[in-house]
Amino acid sequence: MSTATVDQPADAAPAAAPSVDRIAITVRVRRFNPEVSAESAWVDYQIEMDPKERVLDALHKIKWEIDGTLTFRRSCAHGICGSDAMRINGRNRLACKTLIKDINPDKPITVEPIKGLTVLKDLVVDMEPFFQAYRDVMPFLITTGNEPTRERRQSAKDRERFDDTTKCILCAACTSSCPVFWNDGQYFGPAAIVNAHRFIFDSRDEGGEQRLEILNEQEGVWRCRTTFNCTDACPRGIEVTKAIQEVKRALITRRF
Amino acid sequence: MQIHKYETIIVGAGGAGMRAAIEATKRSRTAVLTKLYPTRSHTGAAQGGMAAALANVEEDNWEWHTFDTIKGGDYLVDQDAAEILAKEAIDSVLDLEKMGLPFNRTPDGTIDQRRFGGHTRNHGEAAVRRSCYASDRTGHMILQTLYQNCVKEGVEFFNEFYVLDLLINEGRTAGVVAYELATGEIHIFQAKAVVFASGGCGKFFKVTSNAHTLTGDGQAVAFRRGLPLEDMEFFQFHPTGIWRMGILLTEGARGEGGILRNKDGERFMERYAPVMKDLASRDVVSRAIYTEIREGRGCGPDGDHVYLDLTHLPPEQLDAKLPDITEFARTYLGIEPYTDPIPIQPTAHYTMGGIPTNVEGEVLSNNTDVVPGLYAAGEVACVSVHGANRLGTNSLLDINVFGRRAGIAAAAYAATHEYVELPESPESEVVRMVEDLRQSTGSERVSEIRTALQETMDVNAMVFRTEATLKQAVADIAELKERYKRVSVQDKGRRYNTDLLEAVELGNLLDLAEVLAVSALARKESRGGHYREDHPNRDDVNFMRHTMAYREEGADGTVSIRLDYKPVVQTRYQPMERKY
Amino acid sequence: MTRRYDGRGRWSVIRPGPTDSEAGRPLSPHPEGISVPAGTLYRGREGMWSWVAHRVTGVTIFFFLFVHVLDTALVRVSPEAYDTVIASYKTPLVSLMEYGLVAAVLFHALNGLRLIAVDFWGNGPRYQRQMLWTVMGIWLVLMAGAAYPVLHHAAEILFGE
Amino acid sequence: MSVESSVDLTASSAAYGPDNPAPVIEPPRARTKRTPRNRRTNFEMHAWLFMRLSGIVLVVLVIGHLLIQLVLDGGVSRIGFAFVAGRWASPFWQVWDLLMLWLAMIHGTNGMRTVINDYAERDNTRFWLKMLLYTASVFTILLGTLVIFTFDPNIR
Ligand SMILES: Cc1cc2nc3c(=O)[nH]c(=O)nc-3n(C[C@H](O)[C@H](O)[C@H](O)COP(=O)(O)OP(=O)(O)OC[C@H]3O[C@@H](n4cnc5c(N)ncnc54)[C@H](O)[C@@H]3O)c2cc1C
Ligand code: HEM
Ligand code: SF4
Ligand code: F3S
Ligand code: FES
Repeated sequence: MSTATVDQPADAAPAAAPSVDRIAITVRVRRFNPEVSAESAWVDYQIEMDPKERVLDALHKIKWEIDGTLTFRRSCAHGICGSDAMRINGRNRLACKTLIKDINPDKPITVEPIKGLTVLKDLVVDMEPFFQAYRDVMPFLITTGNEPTRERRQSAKDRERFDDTTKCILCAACTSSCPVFWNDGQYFGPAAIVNAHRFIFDSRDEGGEQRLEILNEQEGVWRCRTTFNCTDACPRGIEVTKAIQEVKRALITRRF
Repeated sequence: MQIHKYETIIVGAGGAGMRAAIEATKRSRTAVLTKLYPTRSHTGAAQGGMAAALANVEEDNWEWHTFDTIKGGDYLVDQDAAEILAKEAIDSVLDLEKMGLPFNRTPDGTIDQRRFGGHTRNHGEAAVRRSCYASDRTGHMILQTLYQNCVKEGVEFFNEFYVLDLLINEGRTAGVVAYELATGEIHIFQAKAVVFASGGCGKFFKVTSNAHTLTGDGQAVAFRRGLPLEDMEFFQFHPTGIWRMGILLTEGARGEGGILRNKDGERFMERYAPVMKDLASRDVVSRAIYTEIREGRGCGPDGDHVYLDLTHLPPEQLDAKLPDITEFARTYLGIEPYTDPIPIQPTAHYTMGGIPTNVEGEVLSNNTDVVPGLYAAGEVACVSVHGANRLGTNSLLDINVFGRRAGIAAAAYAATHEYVELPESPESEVVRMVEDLRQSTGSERVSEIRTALQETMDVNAMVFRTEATLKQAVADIAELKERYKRVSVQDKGRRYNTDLLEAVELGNLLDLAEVLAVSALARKESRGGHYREDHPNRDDVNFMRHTMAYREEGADGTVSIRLDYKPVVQTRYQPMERKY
Repeated sequence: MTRRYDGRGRWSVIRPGPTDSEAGRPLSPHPEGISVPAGTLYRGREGMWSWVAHRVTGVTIFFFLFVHVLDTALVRVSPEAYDTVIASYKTPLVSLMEYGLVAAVLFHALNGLRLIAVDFWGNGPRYQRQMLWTVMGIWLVLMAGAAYPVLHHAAEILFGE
Repeated sequence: MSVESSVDLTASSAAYGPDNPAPVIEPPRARTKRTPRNRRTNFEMHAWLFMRLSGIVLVVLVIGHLLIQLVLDGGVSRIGFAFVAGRWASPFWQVWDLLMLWLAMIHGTNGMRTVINDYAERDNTRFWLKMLLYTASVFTILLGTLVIFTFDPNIR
C-alpha cells in the first residue's frame, strides 16, 4: 500500500492528537468468493493497529484501505447485535468484542467463518438454518385465557429464573461451535435451546410442554454431549450448557 | 429483476418496523424489507428504558409526562402528538409485557420503574420513576420480543434487502425498489401502502453511539424523491459515550445514582442544573461536559473527557441493574467500574428530525398535505414528539406508539385502496445508481470521504455550533459530494457486495449531512440539541417553527436545498424558560 | 440458490438438485487437484477435549469388550484353548495395552461421573472445569497406583527379577 | 492495490464469474426439510438416562472387575482357566459378570449408536452401520450370557 490516506495520520499528525502506539499485525483471513473461484484461500494482510482496538476495526481497516472485496457482516460494533460472530484464532467470537491485545498480536490472527453453516462469501454464512431452528422451538410467549387489563404479575424471583437466557442476541457463536452441530447441522443447537429455555422457565408462559416436546425429539436436547464449547463461545456470558441441562432435567421430571 | 406485490410493505425491522408489522400482518398481506436480520437492528442497543406513567412505584400521570416531553423538546414539540405519546405509552408498555417482554419487577410483581433524565413529578418538581426497564438491555428485550411476536404472527421478512428507492406515481405511493444483498438482484415491490421505519443516520458523526448501518437510507430516499425533511438540525448528543469510541453508557447509570465528575473530582452538574443535577436533559448535560473540557477541567492527558463515577454504588446494584455497561467498560477500556470512574464524552446519538408525519404516521409532502399510502415511524420519522431534544426513554416509546399507529393506518389504507400502477421502468433510478458505482473508475475511496465527512461534522456541527463552523461544514460537504462523484468500489461482484452498499450509504449520509448543516445554519437561535454560540438564546419570535428542507433540482440539473418552515402545534403548554 | 417462502413466516432454501453430500460429491466444491486450505481445528477448551477423550475411550473400551467376550467364550470351548490365548496375552506388549485399557476405563469412568454431576447437580456446569481437573488428578493417582500391579510382571520379563 | 489475493489467480477460476458463481461451501448436511414432528417417543430421553444410570453401576462393576483381574494378588499373571472356574463357581460372581456384560454392552452399543449418528454422512451408511452394530452386540451379549450360564468347570 503506497497511497497515503487521510485517516492514517503519518508523521504529519498534529501534536495534540492523542498518542496511540500502533503495532504491526498480520490478519490471516480465510477468503472465499464463488464469483471468482471455487476454492477458499488464506490471505494475509499486514496492517498497523492500536492493540486496544477491536478485531472488527482491523477488518474494517483492511476493507476500507486495502481490499474492498473483503466481506463480513457487522452493525453495532459493541457486541449487541450479533452480526459478526466469526472464528478468530480458532475460536468463535464476536469481532467487535475481541480486542487485538487480548489475542496475542505477535502471531498472525486467523479469521474464518463460523463452522457448520454454508459459507456464502468470505465470512458471510447462510443464517437461515440457524434461524429455522430458532423458529422451530416456538420462541414466543404462549398464554391461554383472557388477558389481564394490566400487566401479568411476576415476582422478582420468577423473573430472575430465566434472566440469563434473555440475554441471547442470536449471534450463532454457540451453535456453530458445537461439535454435534458441525456433524450434520440437524441438531437444534444450543441457541434454539437457550431461547426455548427463556420461555419454558418464564412463569407467565403456558407453552412449555409443547416446547419440551419439540426438544425431546431425536435432534433435540438429547444430542448435546456437554462439550461446553457453546458456553465458552457465548459472547453474552450466558451459561448455555447449564440452560440445556435444565431443559433436560425439566423433561425428565415432567415425564415421570 | 423480480416484481413482488404486497398490500403493505414495511421498510426496516427495528422496533418501529416490527411493531408496525405485527399490526399490519393481521390486517393485510404484508412484507417487511430489512437490510439487516431483524434482531440486528439498532433498537437492540437501547439500554435505559421506556417511559410510561404507569405509576407503579410512585405517583405519576400522563399529563406530567406530556409536559416533560414538551419541555424536554424545548417547546418545539407538536403538543397534540406529545399528548398521544404520553397517553398511549401506558398501553404500549402493557402490550409489550403481554407479548412477553421480561421487565424488571417490583416486590409486588408489577413492572418496575426507575428515574431518567428530564422526567419529573408535577411539572418539574423532582425526578420521577417513569422508565420501565429490563435490566440495562430494554431495547434488546423490545427487539427480541417484537421479533418473537413476528415469528408468532408469521410476518414475512425479506432479510438483507436494501430499499434504495421509493416509487411514487402521480403523487401516490406505488411501491419501493430494493437491492438483494445476497445476489445483487433488484426487486420491485409493488404496494398499496409503504411504511418507512429505517432508523437514524448518526453515522455522519465520528464519535457516535449509532451502528455502522445507521446511514439514514430512509430519509435520503424520501428526500431524493422530493419529500421534505423536518428539523434535521436537531441531533441529540448523549452525554455519556465511552471516550473516543462513542459506545453508549445509558443515562440509567446516572438514574441509578452515577455522578459526573471533572478532573478535580467536582460534581460539576450541580453548577449547571441545581435541581436535576446529573439527570438534567441531555443537551444540557452534554454542553456542560464540553464547557468543562473547554475550560480546562477535562480529565486525562489531553483533557478531553470527564468521568462517570459509579464507584460509590454497591457492586450488587451494578450487577443487577447495569450489567451490560459495566461489561463494556471492562471489555473496551479495561476499567473496573466498581473501583474506577469511567472516562466518557458526549456522543452523537439520536436524529430528532426526519421524514415529517402526522400523528397517524402519514408522511407529509409539505406543511399540510399527505402522500397517500406513505407512512413513516420511528427514528426515521419526525412526528415531532421530540422537538428540539428527545428525552431519554421516549424513543423506545415513540417506536412502539407510532410504529403501531403507522402499521394500523397503513393496513387500513391498503384495505380501502387499489394498487397504483408502477411508473415506467421503476428500477431505472436504482440500476443507474448501482451500475454507476460499480463501473466507476474514479480514484476516490468511500472510506476516505466518509472519514472526512465524519471529521468535519464532529468539529463543525456537534454540540457547539457557530455561523463559521456551519459554513465550514457546508463547504466541506459540498467538496466531499464533488469527490463522491468520482468514488469507485473495488468489489465489482454481485454476491454480498457490501463494498458497493457502503458507497450507496455514504451517498445518503452526504445528502443528510448537508441538510443538517444547511438547516442549522439558518436557525439563528439555540434550542434543545441545537446550540449556536453566536446566538445562545432561544428565539421564540422567529424560530418557534419546524424547519422543512426540500431538495430542489434546477432546470440545469443543479441541486439545492430549499428551506421552509412549519408552525409548531401548541395546545396547552406555553413556552417557558427551560431550567433543570 | 433460490429461496422459497411457505406462507407461514418460514423460508427454506432450495438448491438445484441434491446437496453435495446427497449426490456423493465432495463436501465442498474442491475442483480436482486443487488443495483447499482447510479451516483450522476448532480451539475448544477443556470441555471439548474431555468430550473427545470420553468418546475415544468409550469406543476403545467397546471394541475391547467385544474381543474380551469372544476370548472369554473360549472357556466354553476348551480350557486349553483358553489358557493358550491367555498365556499369549502375558507378554510385555499386551501388558502395556492392558495398562492403556485401564487408563481408558478409568478416565471414561471418572469423566462419566463428572458428566453425571454436570447433568444432575444444578451447579455442575459452573464447576465442570474444576471437576475435570479433579478427575485428572484422581486418574493420575490411580494410574500410578495401577502401574506396579499391571506392569511389574512385564517388567520382570523384560528386565529380569 | 497490493493484495496478494491468490483467490483470482487459480487455474480453475476461469469458469466462474458473477454470472456463473461457483457452488458455495456447504455444511456436510444442510438442514433442508423441517424437522419431522411425528415421532412422539421418549426413546432418546430413556437412552440418555440409561447411559447415566448404567454408568454409575458400571463404575462399581468394572472397577471392581479390573481390581480383581489385574491388581489383586498377582494380577494378570495368575489368570487362567482355573481362576475363571473358581470365580464362576459362586453365583455372586456369575451375577456380577452377567450384569456387567449386559450393562456394558448396552451402554457401549448405545454409545456407538450416538457416534454413528454423529459421523455417518449418508442415511444409507448410517442404517447399515447401525445394523452391523446391533447384530454384533446382540451376538456378543447372547454368547457371553451363554458362556456364563452354561460354564462347566469340569469340561476337562
Ligand atoms: C446506544 C443507544 C441507546 C439507546 N437507548 C435508548 C433508551 O434507553 N431509551 C429510548 O427510548 N431510546 C433509546 N435509544 C434510541 C432508540 O433506540 C432508537 O431511536 C430506536 O430504537 C430506533 O428504532 P427504529 O425502529 O426507528 O430503527 P432501528 O432499530 O435502527 O431499525 C432500523 C431498521 O431499518 C432497516 N433499514 C435501514 N435502512 C434500510 C434500507 N435501506 N432498506 C431496508 N431496511 C433498512 C434496518 O435493517 C433496521 O431493521 C438508544 C439509541 C442508541 C443508539
Ligand atoms: C465405567 C463406568 C462408565 C461410566 C461412568 C460411563 C459413563 C458414560 C456416560 C455418562 C456416557 C454418556 C456421555 C454423553 O452422553 O455425553 C458414556 C458414553 C459412552 N460410553 Fe460409557 N461409561 C462407563 C463405561 C463404559 C464402558 C464399559 C463402555 C464400553 C463398552 C462405554 C462406552 C461408552 C461409549 C461408546 C459412549 C458414547 C460416547 C459418546 O457418545 O461420546 N462406557 N459413558
Ligand atoms: S446463546 Fe450466546 S452464543 Fe448463542 S446465539 Fe445466544 S448470544 Fe450467541
Ligand atoms: S457445544 Fe454442543 S454438545 Fe452441548 S454443551 Fe454445547 S450444545
Ligand atoms: S457488530 Fe454487533 S455484535 Fe459485533
